Amino acid sequence: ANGLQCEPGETYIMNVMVSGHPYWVPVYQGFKQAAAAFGCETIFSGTPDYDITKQIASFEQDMVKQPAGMLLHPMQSDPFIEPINRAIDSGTQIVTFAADSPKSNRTAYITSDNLAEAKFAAEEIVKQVGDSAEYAVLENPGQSNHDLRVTALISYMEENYPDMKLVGRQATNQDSNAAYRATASILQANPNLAALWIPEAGSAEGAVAAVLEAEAEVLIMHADVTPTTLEHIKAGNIHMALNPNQGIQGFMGFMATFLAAHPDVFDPFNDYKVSGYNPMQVPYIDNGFAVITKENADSFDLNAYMEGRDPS
Amino acid sequence: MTDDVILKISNLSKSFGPVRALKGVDFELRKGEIHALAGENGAGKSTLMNVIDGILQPDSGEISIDGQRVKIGSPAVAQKLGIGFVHQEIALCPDVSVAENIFMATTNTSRSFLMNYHALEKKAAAVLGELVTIDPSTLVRDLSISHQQLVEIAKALTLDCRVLILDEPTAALTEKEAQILFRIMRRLAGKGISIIYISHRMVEIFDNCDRVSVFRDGCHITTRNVADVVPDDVVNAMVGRVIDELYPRKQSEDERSEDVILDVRNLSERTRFKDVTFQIRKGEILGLAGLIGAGRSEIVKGICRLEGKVSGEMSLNGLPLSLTSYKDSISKGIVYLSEDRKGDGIFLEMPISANVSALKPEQVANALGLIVRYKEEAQAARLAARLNLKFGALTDPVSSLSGGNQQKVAIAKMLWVDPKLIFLDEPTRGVDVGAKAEIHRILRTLAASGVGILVISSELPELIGVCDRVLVVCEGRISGEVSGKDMSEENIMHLASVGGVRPSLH
Amino acid sequence: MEDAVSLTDTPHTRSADASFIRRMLRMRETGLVAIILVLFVAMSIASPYFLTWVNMRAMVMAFAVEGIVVVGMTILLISGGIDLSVGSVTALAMVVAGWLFLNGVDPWVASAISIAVCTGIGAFMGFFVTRVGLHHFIVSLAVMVIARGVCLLGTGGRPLGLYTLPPEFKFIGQGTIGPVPVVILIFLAVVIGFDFMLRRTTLFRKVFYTGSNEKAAAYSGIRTKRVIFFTTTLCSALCGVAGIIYMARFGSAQPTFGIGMELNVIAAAVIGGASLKGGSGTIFGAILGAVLLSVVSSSLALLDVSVYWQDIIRGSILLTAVSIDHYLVKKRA
Amino acid sequence: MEDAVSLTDTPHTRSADASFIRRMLRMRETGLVAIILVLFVAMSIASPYFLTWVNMRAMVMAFAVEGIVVVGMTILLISGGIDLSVGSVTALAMVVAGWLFLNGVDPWVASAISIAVCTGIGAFMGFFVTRVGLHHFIVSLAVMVIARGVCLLGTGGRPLGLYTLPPEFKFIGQGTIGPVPVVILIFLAVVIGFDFMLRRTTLFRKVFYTGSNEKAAAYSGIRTKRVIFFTTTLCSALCGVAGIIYMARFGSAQPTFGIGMELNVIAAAVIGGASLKGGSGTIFGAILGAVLLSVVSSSLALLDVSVYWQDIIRGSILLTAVSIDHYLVKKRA
Ligand SMILES: Nc1ncnc2c1ncn2[C@@H]1O[C@H](COP(=O)(O)OP(=O)(O)OP(=O)(O)O)[C@@H](O)[C@H]1O
Ligand SMILES: Nc1ncnc2c1ncn2[C@@H]1O[C@H](COP(=O)(O)OP(=O)(O)OP(=O)(O)O)[C@@H](O)[C@H]1O
Ligand SMILES: [Mg+2]
Ligand SMILES: [Mg+2]
Repeated sequence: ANGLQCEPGETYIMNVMVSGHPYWVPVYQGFKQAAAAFGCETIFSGTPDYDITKQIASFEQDMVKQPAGMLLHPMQSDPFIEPINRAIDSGTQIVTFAADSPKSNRTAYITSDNLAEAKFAAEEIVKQVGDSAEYAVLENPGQSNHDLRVTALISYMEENYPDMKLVGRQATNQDSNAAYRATASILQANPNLAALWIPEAGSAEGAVAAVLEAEAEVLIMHADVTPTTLEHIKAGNIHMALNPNQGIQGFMGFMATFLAAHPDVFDPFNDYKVSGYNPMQVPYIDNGFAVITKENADSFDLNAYMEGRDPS
Repeated sequence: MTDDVILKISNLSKSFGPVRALKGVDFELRKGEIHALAGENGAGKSTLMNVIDGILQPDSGEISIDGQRVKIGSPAVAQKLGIGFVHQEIALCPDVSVAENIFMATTNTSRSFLMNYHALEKKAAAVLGELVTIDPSTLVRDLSISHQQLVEIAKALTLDCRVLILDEPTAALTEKEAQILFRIMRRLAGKGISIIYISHRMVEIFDNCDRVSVFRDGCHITTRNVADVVPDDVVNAMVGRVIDELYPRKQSEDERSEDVILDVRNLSERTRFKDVTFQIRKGEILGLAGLIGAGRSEIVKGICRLEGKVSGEMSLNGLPLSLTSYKDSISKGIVYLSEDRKGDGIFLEMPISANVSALKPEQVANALGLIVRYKEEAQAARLAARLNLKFGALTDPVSSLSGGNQQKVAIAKMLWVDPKLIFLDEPTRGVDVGAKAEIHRILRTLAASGVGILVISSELPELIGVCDRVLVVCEGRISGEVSGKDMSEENIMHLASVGGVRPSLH
Repeated sequence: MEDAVSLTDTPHTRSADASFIRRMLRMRETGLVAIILVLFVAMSIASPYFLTWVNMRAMVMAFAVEGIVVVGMTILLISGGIDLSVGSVTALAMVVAGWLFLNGVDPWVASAISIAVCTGIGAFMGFFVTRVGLHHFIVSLAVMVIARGVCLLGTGGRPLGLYTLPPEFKFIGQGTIGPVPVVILIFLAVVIGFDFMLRRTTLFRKVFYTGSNEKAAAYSGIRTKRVIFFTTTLCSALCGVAGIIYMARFGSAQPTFGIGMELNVIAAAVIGGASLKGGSGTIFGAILGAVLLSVVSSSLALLDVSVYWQDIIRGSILLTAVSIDHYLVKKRA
Repeated sequence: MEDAVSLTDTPHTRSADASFIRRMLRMRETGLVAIILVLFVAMSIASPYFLTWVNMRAMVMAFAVEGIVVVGMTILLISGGIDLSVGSVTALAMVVAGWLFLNGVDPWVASAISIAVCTGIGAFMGFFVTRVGLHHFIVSLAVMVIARGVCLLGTGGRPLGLYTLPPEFKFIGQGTIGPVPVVILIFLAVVIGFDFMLRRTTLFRKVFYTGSNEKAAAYSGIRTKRVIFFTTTLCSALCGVAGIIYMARFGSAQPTFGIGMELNVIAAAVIGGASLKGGSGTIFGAILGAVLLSVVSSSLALLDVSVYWQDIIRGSILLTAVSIDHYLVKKRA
C-alpha cells in the first residue's frame, strides 16, 4: 500500500441505532472529514429503530458489501460479540464508539468519559450550591451511558460530599412531557431543591419548563445539547451543559478504524507478528467533552455548524 | 305419546334489575310432544328458554329433567342433558362455513384431533338437503337472513337431543320451508323427542302442536290440549281479551283510487332482478310475495337506493323520481324497514329513544342543531305507546327488549319521519297477535291518509289479510298479481314457484 | 295537608332533582370520579405538597395538551376507528409550524398552515379507510411512520429552537390569565365544547350511530363513510392544535416528540368507558381516564418512589382502578 | 388414445391439480406472495447484494424470533383478543432466565422456569379478561408496564451479560445445522406446526368460532372463556420461548428489549389478513406480513437510502402493499 491512503473504492461504514438522532450528525461529519483526508469512501448506515435485531440485521447487511472497516455504535454489548467477531474473521475491522462491546475482538473503542462528566458535574454543582444542599436527578434507565452519568454522580456525591442530599430520582426516558411532570412533582415535594442533574437534553427541555413555571431557584445541569437547551443556557435558565466532542469522536473513530484496516503501516514494539493479532489495539480512547455555558454557547449551534455541509 | 314428564319447571323466577321477566313459572314438557308456547311480546318466553338452555341463571326456582333436579350452568351443560335450541336471534359465526356452523357443537365435543372437512360438508349437505339447497362450504356471512335462519334450524336438527326448543323459527321463513320444518318436527316427535315450539302464528300452533302453554307478563297462565281449544281462547289468555279483528277492513270498491303514488317501470339490476314494473296507488296496501331468495328485498332496496346498481324509471306522485342515495330517499319521505333487524335495523346498544329518532334526529333539534332530549323522549314515548312497546325506560338499550319489542322499535323508527311511502320487509317478524293487529291498523290508517305502502311478508295469511293487491316475485321477475277473491294461498304459491308459466287466474 | 299540597305543587322540580341525583349515580363516570377522589384523599394524607395550587396546576398542565388529543381520539373511537399516528402527527404539527416560522412566515399563519396540514393528513387517512377500505389500524400505523419520517426529513433529526417566537404567540403556551395558565383554558374550552356537542348535536349523534352499527346507520340514511372520514380528520386536526400549543409552550419543535403517545391516549379513552368496538364513550370519561393516569404518575414522582418500582406500581394501580370501575358499572347495571 | 386413457386414468389427480391451482389463486395470501415476489425481483435488480445467501439469512434472522411472537399474536387476534405486552414479556423472559442462570441455576431449567413465568403472566391476563371482564387492550397495557418494571427492577436497568452460557445452550440461538441457523429451524417448526394445527385441529377451530361470534360459540357449548384464556396464555408462553431464544442468540438479557414490538407484531398479523375484530387470520399470512415488513426494512438499509427518507418510504410501501392486497382480495371475491 502507498502509505496512509485508501485503495480506490475502499469503503468505511459508520453503523448506528436510531439513525435519525441528531447526535450522530457531527460524529459522522468528523468521520467523513477524516475519510476524505485519506481518500476513502464512507457510508452512514444503521437502523432508524430502537431495535437490536434490526441493528444486527443492518450490520450483517453492511458486511455483504465487504467494507474495509466499520465504526460501530452497538446498541447492546453482548449481542454484538458474535457478529463483530465474524466480521473481523471475514476481513472487516470493527471499532466501537459511544457504546462498547468489550468482550468482542473489536480493535478499539472511542467514547467520552461518562465518569469524568459525572465528576465534573458533581464538582460544579457543589461549587454553585455548596456542599450541603438538596439535589435531584432525572434518568433514562436501560441506556448505559445515561445510566453511568447518573449513578457515577450519585456515588461521587456520596463519597465526597456526604452532606449533599439526593431528594428525587425520576425516570423520564428522554420525554420532555414526562420530565415536565416529574420535575414539577419533585419541586413540589422539595421546596429547598438546589440543583438538578439530567443525563440528556430531551428531559432537560421539560425540566426547565417546570422550573420556570414554578419560579423556583434551581441550578440545572445536563449532558448533551439541543437548540432549545442551548437557548436556555444563553438565557441563564440552564446553568451549564456537558457535551461530548462528537466531531473528535468521529474523526478519531475513523483514524482507529483505518489503522485497524492498515496494520502494516506501523510496527509496534510487541509480539503481534508471531502471535498474529492486529497491532492496532486501543482499549479506550477518550474524545473528551466540552463545557457549554452562557459565554461560549454560540459555538454549539448545530444548525450553524451544518450550514453548507452534506448530512449524508 | 306417553305422559312421561321429561322436563319440569317449578316456581321459577328471573328479574333483570327492576324488570321481572318471569314470576314463579311452572311448566311441564312430556316425552314426544310438540308443545307450543304463546304469549305477547315480552311475556317471558325467550327468557324461560334461555334459562332452560343455561344461558341465563334463574333467581329462584327449580328445573328437573326425568325427575332429577338439575342445575344448568351453561349451554354446554344443557347440551349434555340433551337440550337443543334454535334461538330467536340468529347466532352463527359469520366467518365460518355453513358446514362448520352446523356441526359446531359436534366439533366441540369431538374426541378426534383433526378436522375432517370433507366428511363435515357431506353430512351438512345431507342435513340441509331436506330444507334448502345451500352449498355447505359458503361462509355464513354471505347468506341472506332467511337462509341463515335455515342453517340455524339445521344446526339444531343435527344435535342428538331429547328436548328441542324452537324459538320463532319460522319468523323469516315462507310457507314452503315452514311446512318442511313441521314435517321434520313431527318425525322427531314420533321418535320420542320433545319439542317446545314458540310462535306468534296461531295457525302453526293449531296445525302442528299437541299442547299449548300461554304466558302473560312473566306468568304461566294455562296449559291446554290444542284439541280442546280454539285460537280465540289462546289469544284471549295471552292478551286478556279477545281480539275481534285480526285484520283491519280492506279498501272498499268505491274507495279505490286511480291516483298513483309510486310508478316503477322496467327496473332492473345486474343480477338480482329484471324488468320490474308496478304501481302503488293511493289508499291501497300493496303486497309483495315470493319464495325465499326470489328477490323481493332486493327490488325494494334497489328502489330506495340501499343496494345494487339499478336502471329503470320511477315517478313519485306523477313527478319523475331519481334518487341518488338512501338519504335522498328518506328526505323525499321514502323509507324502508329492514328484514334483518339485528344486522341493519337497530342500534342494539343505544337507548330506545335514540334508536327511534335515528332517521331524523333533526326533527327534535332546536335552531342550533342541538337535540332537545325531552322532546326526543316525548315523541319516542308517543310512538312506543302507539305500538304498545313493553320497556323499562326510554334510556335503556334496545338489547334489553324482547325480540318482538325490538321489532316494534324498528317500526317506530320508521314512523318517526312521517313517511310518504313505506316499504316494509317482514314488518311483523316476531310480533305478537295483538301488536300485529295494531300495526296492521296503523298501516291501514296511513294508507287511507295517502301514504303509499308496500308490504313484503313470508306469512301468506298476513299478506292476504292486509293487502288489497299482491304482486308475486319469482326469480327476480314479477310473475303475476292477485287481488280480491283471487287472493288465495294456492294462487300465490303457484305464481311464486312456477314463475314464468302464467296460469289463468281470472 | 300542607305537605301534600306542596308536594303536588312542585312535582316537576322534585322529580327532576331526584332524577338528577339518580342520573349522577347512574352515570358511567361516577365510578371513575370516586376512584380519583380516593386517590386524591390518599395522596393528600401521604404528602402535604399534593393538595397545593401549584401542584394541581402542574398536574393539569402535564395532561392538558395531550387531553386535546384524547378528545379527538375518543370521538374517533366512538365512530369505530382508531388512530396510532397521533404522536407523530402532533410532532409534525410542531415541525411544520416551526420550520415555516424559521423561514420567515408569521407564527400565526404558520400555525394555521400546520393545522391545515394535519387536517390534510387526517383526510388522507380517512380516504384510505373509507374509499380504499383498509382498517384504521394499518392506515394510521403507516401514517405514523411516514409522519415521523417527514419530521426527521424536515429537521435533519434536530429539534428546531424557536426562542425567537414573539411573546404574544408564546402566550398561548406559557401565559396565564389571572392565576390560570392559558393552556388550561384552551384545554377546558376544547373539552367542554366537544363534550357538549357530542352529547347534544345531531351531527355527533350520527357518530354514535355509525360506531354502534355501521350498517344500521347506513340503513338510516346516514352517510357513514362521511362520518368516519370526518372523525378521522377531526382527530388529526386536534393533534395539529395540540402540536401548536406544545410548540408555544416548549419554544421548540421536536421531531421525536410524542413517541408512544398513542397508547396513553387510547388508554385514557378506554379507561373512561370508550369501547374499542365503537358506539360508546364520553369526552368527560376519557378526560377522567387521562386524569387518573396523570395523578398516578405525578403521585409516584411526588412520593419519590424508586424508579424501578414506579412502573410496577403504576401498572398495578391502573389494573386495579379499571377492575373496580368495571365492577361498579356492572353492579349498577 | 393413449392420451385419453391417461387422462381418464387419473381423473382424481387431475381435478385435484386444477383445484389445487384454483385454491392457490383463491387463497387469501396469494396477493401478498405476489407483492413480496415483486419486491424481491425489484431488489435483486437494484442491488447485487440482495439475492445473496448471507443477506437472505440476515433478513430471515431479523424476523425469525419475532415471528414466533407473531404466531401467538395471530392466534390471539383470531380469538378476538389483542396483546400489547408482548415486548415486555419477551424481555422479562430473558431477564428471568438470565437472572436465574447468573444465580447458579442450570440454563435449561432456568429457561423452563422463565417460560412458565411468562405462561403465568398470560394466565394472569386471561383471568382479568375472562373472569373480571376487562378488555384485552387495557389489561395487556397494564401488564406491559408492570413487566417492564419487573425487568428494570430485576436488573437495575443494566443488561445481564451471559457469555458464560454453555455452548450447547447458545447453540439454540447461534448454532447452525448444515448451513441453516438453528433459530430459523425452530421458527419454521413453530410456524408450520401452528399453521397446521390452526387449519386442521378441532381445538383450534374453536378459536375461530369464539372469535367470529362468541355468543354463537357459547350457545354451541364451547367454553369460550376457556378458549380466550387459552389463547391469551399461549401468546405469552410463545413470548417466553422467543425470549429464551433471543437470550441464547445474544448471550445477554436486556431489560429494555422489545419496546414497540407489539405494533410490529400486530401489523404483521393484520397485513397477513387477521381481523382485529376476531374470527379470521392465518399463520401463513401473518408470517408473510412479517416478511413484507422485514424485506422493506432490509432493502432500504441495503440500498443506503438516507435515514431521513427511510421512514417515509417504508410507510408508503406498507400502505401501497396493503392497498394492493386489499384490492386483489376484493376483486377475487
Ligand atoms: N338482557 C335483558 N335485560 C333487561 N331486560 C330484559 C333482558 N332480556 C329480556 N328482558 C326483559 O324481559 C322480559 C321478557 O323478555 P323475553 O325476551 O323473554 O320475551 P318474549 O316472551 O320472548 O317476547 P317476544 O315474543 O317478543 O320474543 C321483557 O320485558 C324484556 O324487556
Ligand atoms: N349479501 C348477499 N350476497 C350475495 N347474494 C345475496 C346477498 N343477499 C342476497 N343475496 C341473494 O340474492 C337473491 C335475492 O335475495 P333476497 O333476500 O332479496 O330474497 P327475498 O325474496 O327477499 O327472500 P328472503 O328475504 O326471504 O330470503 C338470493 O338469491 C340471495 O341469496
Ligand atoms: Mg322471544
Ligand atoms: Mg327478503
